[in-house]
Amino acid sequence: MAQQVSAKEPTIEQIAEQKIYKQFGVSDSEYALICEFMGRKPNYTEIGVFSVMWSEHCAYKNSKPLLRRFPTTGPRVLMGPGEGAGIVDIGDNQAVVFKIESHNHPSAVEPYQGAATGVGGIIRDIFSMGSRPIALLNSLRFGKLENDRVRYLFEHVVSGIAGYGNCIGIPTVAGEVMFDESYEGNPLVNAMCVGLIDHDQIQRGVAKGVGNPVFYVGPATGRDGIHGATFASEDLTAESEAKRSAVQVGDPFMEKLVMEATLELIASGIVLGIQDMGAAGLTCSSAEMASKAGNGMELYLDEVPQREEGMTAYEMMLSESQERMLFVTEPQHEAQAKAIFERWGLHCAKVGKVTDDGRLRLFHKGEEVADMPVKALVDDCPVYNKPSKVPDYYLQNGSVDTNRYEQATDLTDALKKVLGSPSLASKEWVYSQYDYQVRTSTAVVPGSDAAVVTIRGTRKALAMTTDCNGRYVYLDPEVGGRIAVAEAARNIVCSGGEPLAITDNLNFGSPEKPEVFWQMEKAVDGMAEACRFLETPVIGGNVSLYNENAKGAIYPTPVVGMVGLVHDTDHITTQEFKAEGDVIFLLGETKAELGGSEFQYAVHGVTEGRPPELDLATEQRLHKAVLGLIQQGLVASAHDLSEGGLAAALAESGFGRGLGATVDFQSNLRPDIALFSESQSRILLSVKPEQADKVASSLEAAGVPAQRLGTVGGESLTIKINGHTAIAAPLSEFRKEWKEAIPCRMK
Amino acid sequence: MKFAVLVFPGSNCDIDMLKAVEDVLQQPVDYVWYTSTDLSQYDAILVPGGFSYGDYLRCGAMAQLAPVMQEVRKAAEEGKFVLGVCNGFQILTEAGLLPGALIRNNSLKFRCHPVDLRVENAGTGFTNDYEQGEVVRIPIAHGEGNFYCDDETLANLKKNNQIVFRYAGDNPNGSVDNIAGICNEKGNVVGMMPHPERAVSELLGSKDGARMFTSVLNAWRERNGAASIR
Amino acid sequence: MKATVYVTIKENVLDPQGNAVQGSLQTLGFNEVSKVRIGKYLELQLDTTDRAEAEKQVKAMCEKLLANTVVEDYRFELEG
Amino acid sequence: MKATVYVTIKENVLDPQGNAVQGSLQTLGFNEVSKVRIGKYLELQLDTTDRAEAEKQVKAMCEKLLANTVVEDYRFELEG
Ligand SMILES: Nc1ncnc2c1ncn2[C@@H]1O[C@H](COP(=O)(O)OP(=O)(O)O)[C@@H](O)[C@H]1O
Ligand SMILES: [Mg+2]
Repeated sequence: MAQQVSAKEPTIEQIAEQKIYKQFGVSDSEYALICEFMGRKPNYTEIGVFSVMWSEHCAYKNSKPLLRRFPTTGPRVLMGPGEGAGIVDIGDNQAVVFKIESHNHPSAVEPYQGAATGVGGIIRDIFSMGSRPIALLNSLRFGKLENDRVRYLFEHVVSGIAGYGNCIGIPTVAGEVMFDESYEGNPLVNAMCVGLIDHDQIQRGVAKGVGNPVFYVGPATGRDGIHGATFASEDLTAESEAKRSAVQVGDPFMEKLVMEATLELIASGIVLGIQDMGAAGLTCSSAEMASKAGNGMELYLDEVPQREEGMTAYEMMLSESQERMLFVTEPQHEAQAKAIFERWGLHCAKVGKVTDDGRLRLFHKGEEVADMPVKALVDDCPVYNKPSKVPDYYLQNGSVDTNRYEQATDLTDALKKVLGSPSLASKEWVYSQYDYQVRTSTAVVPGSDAAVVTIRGTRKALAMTTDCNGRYVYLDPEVGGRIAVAEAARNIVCSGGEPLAITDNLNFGSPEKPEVFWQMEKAVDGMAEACRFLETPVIGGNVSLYNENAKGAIYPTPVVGMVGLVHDTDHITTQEFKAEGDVIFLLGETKAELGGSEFQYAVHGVTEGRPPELDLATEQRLHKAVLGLIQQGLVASAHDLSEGGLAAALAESGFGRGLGATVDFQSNLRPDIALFSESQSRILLSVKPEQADKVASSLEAAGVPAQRLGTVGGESLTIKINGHTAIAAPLSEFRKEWKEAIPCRMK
Repeated sequence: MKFAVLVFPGSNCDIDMLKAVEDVLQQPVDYVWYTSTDLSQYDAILVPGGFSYGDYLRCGAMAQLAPVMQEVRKAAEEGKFVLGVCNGFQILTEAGLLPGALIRNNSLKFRCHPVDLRVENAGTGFTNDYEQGEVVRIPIAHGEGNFYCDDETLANLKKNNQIVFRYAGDNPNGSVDNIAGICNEKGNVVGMMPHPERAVSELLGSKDGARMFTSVLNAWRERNGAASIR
Repeated sequence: MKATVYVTIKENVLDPQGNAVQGSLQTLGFNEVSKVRIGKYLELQLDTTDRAEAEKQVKAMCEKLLANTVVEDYRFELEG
Repeated sequence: MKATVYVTIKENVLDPQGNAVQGSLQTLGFNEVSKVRIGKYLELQLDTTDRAEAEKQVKAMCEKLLANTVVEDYRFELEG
């Protein structure tokens, strides 16, 4: 065994004596365990490979026990967590593939490239399954826009997402953006990709067939994204260190070529196993592919295309250069594979071989530079059950009375404030930078509850959304987790879809903090319960921990990405009012629930108390009833009530076609609470007047409370409660606040 | 009538263009690779949008040099119908088949949204199904659609009736004289930034783009003495 | 041999990016900046030692690909 | 005074544009081009005659706005 490749690398003994492994995030006990699995002490390359395989990102060592609580199976689930992405059957031999992934920390450092490479990475996860990517979504969190750095991050994250998605030609159809101090310095950038596949094309990342060659395709490897902290920096000057690791730069044009070539290769039927090189690049893809097949792998690092001179084994194994894939085929298919890539102007290099010894062995410059047991790398990372503790803030919030605020007198003004709050305001500034129509299948473009993408050659369509209200989760992680799933499902239903399954991105602070771990635990419990009840299993996801800034952890933000099936394009429904005279119904019950609301934040400047409650049986009844009405063609518009409550929902429904509304309803609640409470399980419907009675009686039969609020029409929004005018102003005034909130701040 | 949809590395509206021809016209249509050196079997050449060569260096700069462009030049000279949309328009200007250039939007941002277009020349092969002066709604999606030409070129465009579409509402990118699309002097080569292939059905929000396709079929049938489908 | 190519937007063509940068510099308080023009800057590594040949080649590359002479001017330097 | 600022992608950072341009130059038959790096080039007109002051200002502009020092290097020249 070669001790080292470069004179600068610490020796085996130095690693042990000076505990250099700690700089890689490997603990003393983990190091001891690694030595045990290895039967000796690891060298620099080996400890590097172990450290990334045993990182939270790859091994889920702090979150695995929690992830096991999710339901992951269901009659439609073809592939659950474990591969690049999950897969759900949608009939006719077709299936939908989707997954979400975070790029929070890279985006905090270099927002454009961080966001761009986040998008690039999740797209690779989808097409490496053999699936054609058809849509992108993103879920973003930033600090307040009053801060210069926040505006810089926001501007460049959005243009990075746009830059990558637009260039590769996959429409970015939906997403969410929220602003809160809690995310200052630690933005969240989660990207989701949805793809389509025929059942018989499904690929897996397995290194099948002992003796088969392993191929590398994509651009050359550079010293990109090798984590700074993993350097044994003692004998490195600042200059040489700066040279070593570089920010990952996305090349969407390259990925477009790799995507088309890969899909063509897979369609040719000669691929035995394929996986993208995502986090931890060559290390993770080779070890995982070998592990899943129960095999081993040899890699000849001199054959790896290299962008820079003098790269070491360690650097090649840990590089996160983008747009690269690894695949296995039989030797006789090599020429065919090469020809496919060459047609797309790409080269593939034979870099390794599948072996039967269960080991990952690396060769460089004529020497064996690493030899590690695959199982130890992939499966044997210790799993930790972190201590958990109920945070003080949670206990204190239990006694906060969220009805104690002085009643807002000018409710028209309050609605303007709420609509002008950047979290709730129009996101047109964001999505008009995204090409949301390329591939000409986007039937519902950004701006409605969920996006809808049609499936060519069928009458089916897919509805998709991402949702999470971090404030609710912060105030009560279990209820907040439940709401995140329920709200996603409600959005799907309002668009005419049947919720199918979710992918989730668990964005939390440091799990070393018992209070944060408690948030994780409770949020997962809430989500898992909702998923079970609503029959939307978790088919994949991602965990992003250590999201902290100087003031502490971010709000716990477990983002839910959900996909639903619209059985017939005739069922596609949007939130906007359609015609004068249509009757407006409010479904569900409004309670005095201001905790965590946008009103509480925008008008009273606080986030406190308990979030709204959520009863899953009530939620499900609502979904079934609304979907039934939509499928019978009785619904003109449907809009889920969320941030900003009833008042915001009425205004938003009007903005699409500039249709006002006149509403007059009875309520026992104080007017400001009745209008801005964020009680869950509520939907605003508008229906043709001649169908109003039918709708009312069918809702009654379904046991869904429904109030006839008033009618669509006119140029004003007028809301009366118990006969008294609470809100009245031209719709255009509200629209102005809502539409200009973000562009004004970004000038 | 037989259509070719050119495919360059990085084209991504090729599929949209192909679908539009199939759905609107039910006419035969093929993808034609950028290395092709024979377009003789096609009656119309469609240069789709996207990001050929990543739009690196300059939009359309590298695609303009692809082997197939020689054949496009030939086809244009022969009077065949050539339509460039978005990146396709950029490629046609870079190739010198249409005058002017497309530079960065004055907002410096990519913009994706529907726009109102006024049909300024309903006499071209691609616009004969529209009324002169009619306003239609078609989406744009570009970061570099700001049409620029010098005064002399602009005067010529006007004189020869080469301005095919103008933005009827807000000018979304800063184009000279609100120009959204132009044609060559003969009128058989048209380039435009908005995407007619994205406006061919109610599900997509507008059908106003479909008549670009019916127009060219009519023009071709008239030219070949067949009955038009009007 | 190394060639450095400078591609700038023509004097009479609007340069939205340059104007935007000037605007931002102003808001950052750099008021003494009265004009900004932005161009491209390309470094080409050429495997040749024949200066005259290199000159010819680079000119051809500029005309064919590196600059769009409808809106851009170019100049270049050879070195080594 | 005139300042010319050159902003280039750091040596070890991927330059997708440069690579693509090199690729297409190769297919055009300019085989002697072995490497292309693309950067930005800015001409600033400064209303000042104080060279030392200009130097300080331009450096500040580069750090704050003109270059993204996470991925780019810059250098500049003053003239006049
Ligand atoms: N929060 C989560 N919920 C459910 N499954 C998860 C979650 N996080 C990760 N997974 C699953 O664990 C597997 C490994 O995840 P990951 O390492 O992120 O995949 P990749 O290698 O594609 O980056 C994937 O199948 C992923 O879907
Ligand atoms: Mg992956």
